[in-house]
Amino acid sequence: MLAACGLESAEQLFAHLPEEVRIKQALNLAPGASEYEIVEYFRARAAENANGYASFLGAGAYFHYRPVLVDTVVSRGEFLTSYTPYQAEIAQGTLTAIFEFQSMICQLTGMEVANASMYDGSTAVPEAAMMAARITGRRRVAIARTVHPEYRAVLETYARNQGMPLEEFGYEAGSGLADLEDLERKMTPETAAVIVQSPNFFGAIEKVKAAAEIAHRHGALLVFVFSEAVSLGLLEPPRDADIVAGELQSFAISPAYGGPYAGIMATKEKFIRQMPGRLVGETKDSRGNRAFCLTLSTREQHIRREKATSNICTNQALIALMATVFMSVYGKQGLRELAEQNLAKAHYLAGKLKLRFSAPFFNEFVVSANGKAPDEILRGLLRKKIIGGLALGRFYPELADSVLVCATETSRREDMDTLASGFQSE
Amino acid sequence: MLAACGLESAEQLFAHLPEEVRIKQALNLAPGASEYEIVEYFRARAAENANGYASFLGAGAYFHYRPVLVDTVVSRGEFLTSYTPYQAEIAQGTLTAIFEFQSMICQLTGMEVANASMYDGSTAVPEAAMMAARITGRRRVAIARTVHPEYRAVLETYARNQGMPLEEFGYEAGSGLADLEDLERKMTPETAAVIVQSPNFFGAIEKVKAAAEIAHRHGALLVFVFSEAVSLGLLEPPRDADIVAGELQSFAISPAYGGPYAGIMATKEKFIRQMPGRLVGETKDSRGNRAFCLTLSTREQHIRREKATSNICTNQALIALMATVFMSVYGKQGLRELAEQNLAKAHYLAGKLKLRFSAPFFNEFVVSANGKAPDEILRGLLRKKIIGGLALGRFYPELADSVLVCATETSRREDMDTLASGFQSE
Amino acid sequence: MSKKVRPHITQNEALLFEMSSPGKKGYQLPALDVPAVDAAEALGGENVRDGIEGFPEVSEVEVIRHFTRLSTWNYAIDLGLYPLGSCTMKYNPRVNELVARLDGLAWAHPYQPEALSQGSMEVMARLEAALAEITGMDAVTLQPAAGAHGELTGILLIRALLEKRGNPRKKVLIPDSAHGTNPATAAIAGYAVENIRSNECGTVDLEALARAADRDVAALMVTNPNTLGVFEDNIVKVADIMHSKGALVYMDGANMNALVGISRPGDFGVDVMHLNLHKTFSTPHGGGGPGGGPVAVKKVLEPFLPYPRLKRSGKKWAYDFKRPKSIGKVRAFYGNFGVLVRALAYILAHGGEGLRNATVDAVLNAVYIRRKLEAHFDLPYKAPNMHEVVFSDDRQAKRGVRTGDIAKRLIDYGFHPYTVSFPLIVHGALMIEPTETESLRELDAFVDAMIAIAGEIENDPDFVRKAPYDTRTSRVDEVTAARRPIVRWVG
Amino acid sequence: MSKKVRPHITQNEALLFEMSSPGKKGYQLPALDVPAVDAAEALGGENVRDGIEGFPEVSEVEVIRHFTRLSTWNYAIDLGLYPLGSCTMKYNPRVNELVARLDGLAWAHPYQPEALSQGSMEVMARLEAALAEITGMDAVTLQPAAGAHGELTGILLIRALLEKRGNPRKKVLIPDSAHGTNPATAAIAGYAVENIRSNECGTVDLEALARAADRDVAALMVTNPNTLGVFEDNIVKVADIMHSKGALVYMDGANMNALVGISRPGDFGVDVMHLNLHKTFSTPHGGGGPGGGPVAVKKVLEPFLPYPRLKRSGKKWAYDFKRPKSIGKVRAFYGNFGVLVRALAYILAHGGEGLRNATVDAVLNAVYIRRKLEAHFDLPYKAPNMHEVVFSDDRQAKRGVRTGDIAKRLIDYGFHPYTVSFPLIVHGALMIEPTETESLRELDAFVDAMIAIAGEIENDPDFVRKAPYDTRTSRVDEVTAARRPIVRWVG
Ligand SMILES: Cc1ncc(COP(=O)(O)O)c(C=O)c1O
Ligand SMILES: Cc1ncc(COP(=O)(O)O)c(C=O)c1O
Repeated sequence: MLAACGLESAEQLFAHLPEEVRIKQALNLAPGASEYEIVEYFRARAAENANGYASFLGAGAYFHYRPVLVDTVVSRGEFLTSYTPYQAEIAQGTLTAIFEFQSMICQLTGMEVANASMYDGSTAVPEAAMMAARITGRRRVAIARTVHPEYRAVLETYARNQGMPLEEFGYEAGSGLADLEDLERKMTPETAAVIVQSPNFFGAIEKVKAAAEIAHRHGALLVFVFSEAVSLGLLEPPRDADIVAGELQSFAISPAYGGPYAGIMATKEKFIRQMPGRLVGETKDSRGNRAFCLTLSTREQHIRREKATSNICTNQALIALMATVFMSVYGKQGLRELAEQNLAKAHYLAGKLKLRFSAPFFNEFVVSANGKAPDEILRGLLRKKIIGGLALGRFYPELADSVLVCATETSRREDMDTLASGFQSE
Repeated sequence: MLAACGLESAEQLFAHLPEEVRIKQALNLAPGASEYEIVEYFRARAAENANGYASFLGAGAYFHYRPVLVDTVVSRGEFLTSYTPYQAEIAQGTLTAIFEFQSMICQLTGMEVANASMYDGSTAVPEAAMMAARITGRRRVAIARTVHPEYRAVLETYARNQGMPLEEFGYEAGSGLADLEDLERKMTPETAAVIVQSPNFFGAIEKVKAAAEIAHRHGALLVFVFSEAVSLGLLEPPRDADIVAGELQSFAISPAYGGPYAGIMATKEKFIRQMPGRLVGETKDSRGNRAFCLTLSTREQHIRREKATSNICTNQALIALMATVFMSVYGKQGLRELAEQNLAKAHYLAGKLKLRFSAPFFNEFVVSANGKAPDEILRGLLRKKIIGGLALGRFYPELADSVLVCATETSRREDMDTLASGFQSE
Repeated sequence: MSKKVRPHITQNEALLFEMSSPGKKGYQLPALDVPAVDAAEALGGENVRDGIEGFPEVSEVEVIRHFTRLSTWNYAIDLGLYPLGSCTMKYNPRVNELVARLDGLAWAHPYQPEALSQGSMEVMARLEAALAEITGMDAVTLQPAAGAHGELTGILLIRALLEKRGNPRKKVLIPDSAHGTNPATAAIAGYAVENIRSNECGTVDLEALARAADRDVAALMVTNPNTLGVFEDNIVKVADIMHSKGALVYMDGANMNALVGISRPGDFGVDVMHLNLHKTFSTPHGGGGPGGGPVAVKKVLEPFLPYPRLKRSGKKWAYDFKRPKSIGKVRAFYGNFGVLVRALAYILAHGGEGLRNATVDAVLNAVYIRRKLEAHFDLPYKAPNMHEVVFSDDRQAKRGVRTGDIAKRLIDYGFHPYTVSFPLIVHGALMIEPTETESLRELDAFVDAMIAIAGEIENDPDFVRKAPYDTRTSRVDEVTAARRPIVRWVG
Repeated sequence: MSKKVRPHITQNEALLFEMSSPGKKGYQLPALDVPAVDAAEALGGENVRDGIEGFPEVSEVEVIRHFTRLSTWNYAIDLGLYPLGSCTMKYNPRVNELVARLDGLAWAHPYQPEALSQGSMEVMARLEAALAEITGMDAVTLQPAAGAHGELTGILLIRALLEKRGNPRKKVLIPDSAHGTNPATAAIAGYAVENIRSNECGTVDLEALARAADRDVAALMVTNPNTLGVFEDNIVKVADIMHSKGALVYMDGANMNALVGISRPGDFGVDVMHLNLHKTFSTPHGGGGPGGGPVAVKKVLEPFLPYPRLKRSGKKWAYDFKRPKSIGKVRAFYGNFGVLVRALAYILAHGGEGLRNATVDAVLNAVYIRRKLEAHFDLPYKAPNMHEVVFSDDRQAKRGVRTGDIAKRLIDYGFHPYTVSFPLIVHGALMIEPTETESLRELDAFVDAMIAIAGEIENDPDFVRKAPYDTRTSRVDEVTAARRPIVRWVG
């Protein structure tokens, strides 16, 4: 091959590089390892993580059962090792699946259009805020303190540099719901978006309709956020929202220490051209057969460059496919039953604990440590092979005595009983 | 659907069954379980088996590293969920792979034709014996005591009912090799086949040429058996054999508590019509493209019925495919290097132990327990998370003080050192 | 052309040998942590081979592409209906693949200590019990590797019992509708085969049977429902006839998908039978195997089962090797354990009610196909069918189109063909078994395709005779393949 | 027609919604082990929805068939060469998929205690160190989810540093050859974009740069090698110009597959850059994502990196959240951890030498394609290319055939097309990146196909303009799709 290229040595391939930019010595990395050693290495790392614990962590990453078919589908090389479906004629598999994904997200959220995915829930939030700003021509954003603290942190990073002033509104100490009076106070004629999450970070069901009413009365859009997608199997979808930004991790995506997950964005038809991210549309091929292709890409960076609706390019297609398979397996009936099981488990567990807030909740709730130090309780539970939840002091100093606890369909009654006794007893 | 069938109830489907044959009460089985529960059940069972032990067991089932690609390939639904490739036009994938399998088995064994697989090594042995009987028109079979005891047991089951007298010939107490003088003594004009295994059950390399010479001198065929396929990466293939019957478990097939494995049968071209099992042959399609199909099925039960060369129908196609992928990944160079690593590991370990036999060995050898009870030594090793080998008394009463030990490329030096110290010390 | 399929490009691919280049490799081994050994020195130079001539040398990416490309040339259950009669090509649940791969099961060594094998032993014990319950038999061995192997085991058990009783006898009776493995098995077990003709309903002719059943007969091998999918409604009488002559009844259980939860062979006179785990119990066929052929027996045959047997010893499972009457071993170790795991997973998933429902759906689907097609194809036997239905190509043959041609044409319509030319008692058989896992949608598409082909045959029989047209490989010349067999690559 | 492909039947398939029937399900949940709860009572009736309208109701076998059938309509790396320029479609090793699925990693919760997360943290720490070594930079954040996200992170880091220095400045300079994410990112980070034109070699025009680089400029975003596959040979001078104005140099590392082991951005003046793990480090694209976009920085930018940072605390890893200068978080948790696992596995498999060899092969393969095709296609920029080569359709356009048409015709020859119409500085670009994992055999087949198409264009341009012909879906009407967008199923 070298000869065919008119070269005498591979070195010549790089002869045109200025001497000064060439590496002088070999990379200081371990020598190449065999498959066997690589597997051993990661097995050893996996063993250093939690293993064999019953976990009641939620807070934006949930333990749900994953139908085996999900992995079967995404392990097929045709899905796993293909690129973005730019060449529609040899990408109808991916395109059709994304079209189904978009459709199911619409059905689930009550919206009219959904894109092909965002990075995750947290980054979908600033994208939604920027989209609201484009639509309304305003710059301010009001966000509830009951939105996932990390989502708020990400919004904060984006907003600061975008010149988008952020205003947080608080929550009611009793109910654990966003304080809509506080929101009302903080609305301005410059407010582009009001952002609420439901179930909120405390697991409580927000009064979305009322929040929407306030937003709309002030000419702002309501951005609805969710981090626990399973709740949509049972909860009224956010029909009053203008933009929905959410996280699908609950749909067959393993917690994977935080990623990759899949964010979604959905909205009303009229806002479609302000939406970030890829979209698949239905069309026909030259023989008249139904076909799908990427569409409205004039919104996107590769066409519109600095005027694009977002800089997103690579998204989370394969993870969105996992969620699509998940939704197909569970279907209409299954998703509801799944949500009902979550509700039942969480309410069983909650019944044994002292709850901090009074609002209705789905599968997560805040537990008061009864005057004890949450960390101590959690350490005690670890000894019983239970990860008892998330101590809230880290994100809410005023809740330093509280723990966020989540139960899903995977939570076993006996583990819940153990957890409860850890909170009660010495 | 019932209506379309002119039925009012599903019960009517079975109305034609005599009342007396109908089940009176429901099957006494647990109610149907969810995927989740099934996985839990088998995880619990898996946990009751050995986990985290370093094992030096061989004896017909070997621990070798399995390239990840093997599972990737056989997990593809197109291979996993297809039937025997009777309809060649939509089974070229399976057919091509089997043709490659047959070809590689020929290359590996030095034979001219190989079939599409047998159940396993143990059942390939009686099939080979019966084939030799058909070819020679004789009925007696001489088999070395150094052939895997379970293979001999299976042969014994078949032979007893076929009216094929079996004669075992012994082994040399010093070398651990088949006693060819004993063989010579036991040859008769009625002997159809002489069966030897190499490496034999003790891991030792038999004198196959000499055995073949004896067999042929008496007008019998030599059947060569192997249970450790990796040895063929390094050992001279059995060119002097007439039939080769072997076990491919070593080629990426997990030990799986004894199966499914894949047996092979290979022979000379001239014996092809006496061979049992499926064969794939090359041909053309009606457009002149190369194509493959099942061929010479007039040997088989579905055509020849009681006159067939065997009753085998379902074989081990998917397992043979695993072996095919394994051979492709390792290839010429890799298979040799793999065998060399096995040789080196076994010789390192053997160097620290007292060997019972003197013959050259591949990756297995017999260790003398030095007057101690093997079971005691093995129990001591278990406490160190080592499965130290197979106590031979079960199969060879005269070797009740000996242990069969195997080291492969997966054996770690530190584990081998621990094993050795278990044999040496108190 | 049908709406079920459309042609699309698939990759061509050379044989591995043809794409080899010296020095390429797809593997890397860990560095050796012990001294290398000179092979010639350790083994003797005469024992060391040269490089394996012609063996492939390809890269990892070439391997994955090779087999991925090949795989796209296959049809499979995962792609659509696979109505091969007698093969019970039902959906293979993927959770079964997952559990069979759990480390503690997949990497268990057959000789690891019993105390460290309790999980495997429990799996086998539970499967044995479930299969005994399903068949109504008293004991089960899991050792046989497939149906035919189970048949052999079963006939050897019969032989052992009769031997014990003083005379192994000489013959096995087999209906002419039987699968080829039945006579082949009888022969290997050392018996002569005597065919019993079927009556006009396709079932065993009682008179012929009574005539043939003399004191030389060791057993009858009967398939129920038989290969026409018809239940042997005289089965109790059949068994009585055999038993009255001191002979036994072997049942080929390949068609148990018609009976599970509805009727138990142990309740209608069967003494010994095999099951095909790769049919009734959904373990994947994998292009031809592996399978599992457990054999279930009545108490009288239990002492003869292959050793070892599982037995309870306190709270643990143990193996009993001391089985003096045992026929011996039919396979090394304990059977196709990985297949057993999958079969048990299937049984656990369904439970008793689920298994019965599956049977009902399997029969309903076959009856539906019969109803929809009986106006278009000749149905030689009119008795009620169960899980499969067998037509003949009688009408189409008059236009010069045979069952094999119709099968090939079905491929163009996007289906795997039915079983062709079996059972032998039907001239030009089309043997159709949909299984319970097919949707009405898929069945209707199949029915439409069959009817469309029947129409094509009326209009242009020659067109059908040259099918398939839309496959990457057109009709394959099997005659030439057999005439001058090329069964390995020679470069 | 080429020898690379042959058409074969593929299954058609309806949308899930169209094949739904009420009451069907593909799942089963374990029985509830706690009392059921009345949803309306627990949540308030107004909070409980009705059934999800239109949501699919299908069986398990229908699900697996649906997606299996769909998958057969896709092209993929596992099927053949995928020479999308700028995308580095290399082989995705399957062992990486295995390790990413190990329970202890895949089921680790991001909030589980640090003491129970040491394995994950070690993986991330080791990957950070390896990427720093490969790029010659001082610190790495793994938080960004993809390349564009990394760009944003990098520009925000620059902004934070400049703010700290007193003035965040107003503009970012971007060569006209840059990828669209670069200007889009600068805009989101609050900067105006100023384009820098390329010189006749396709590299940054030094004079134009010097002119543009005023005190309002925060940074230059440069891709090196650039999107022509050409190394910016003045990169050191470029960096000097920027630095002399107090501006920083951001490098888009999408093309690092040309440099790993050969040249390190940290050694030629780059201050901050991102890597695309889903390009250079072989993590699978999955039909569009997920990716990983780690950002590597020089020491001066380290204090501004997103929190938390990994730090050593005794023998353990801990998170440092107290990072007062941090730009904040760019994503929840720690990044696309599963992608990080795969990237580290890739690095471990290769080692330093292996990574360098991969680079050499990647460049050699691209140079080979250039040599073989330059007689047939116009090469607008003649500078030596590295990992990719960009032709233009200049000659073919004269016959009315554009790069997009050639791309479609390539499909009939069994290949995924190259990148079409990018970079923008080449009119009608054909951007070809073979990567190192392609065999000579596959490259030659591609070259032959390209030459054959060039010939077809001479003879029958119209034929090429209507390609592809052999796909199940013929040329797709993208214009209509955009004119009246249908982006969800409405029944
Ligand atoms: C009726 C019948 N009996 C026996 C068998 C043989 O079973 P196996 O292929 O598992 O050996 C089959 C398989 O097709 C069959 O259909
Ligand atoms: C040169 C270049 N820069 C940036 C990107 C954006 O990277 P990502 O798609 O990971 O966001 C790409 C991706 O195609 C690219 O080619």
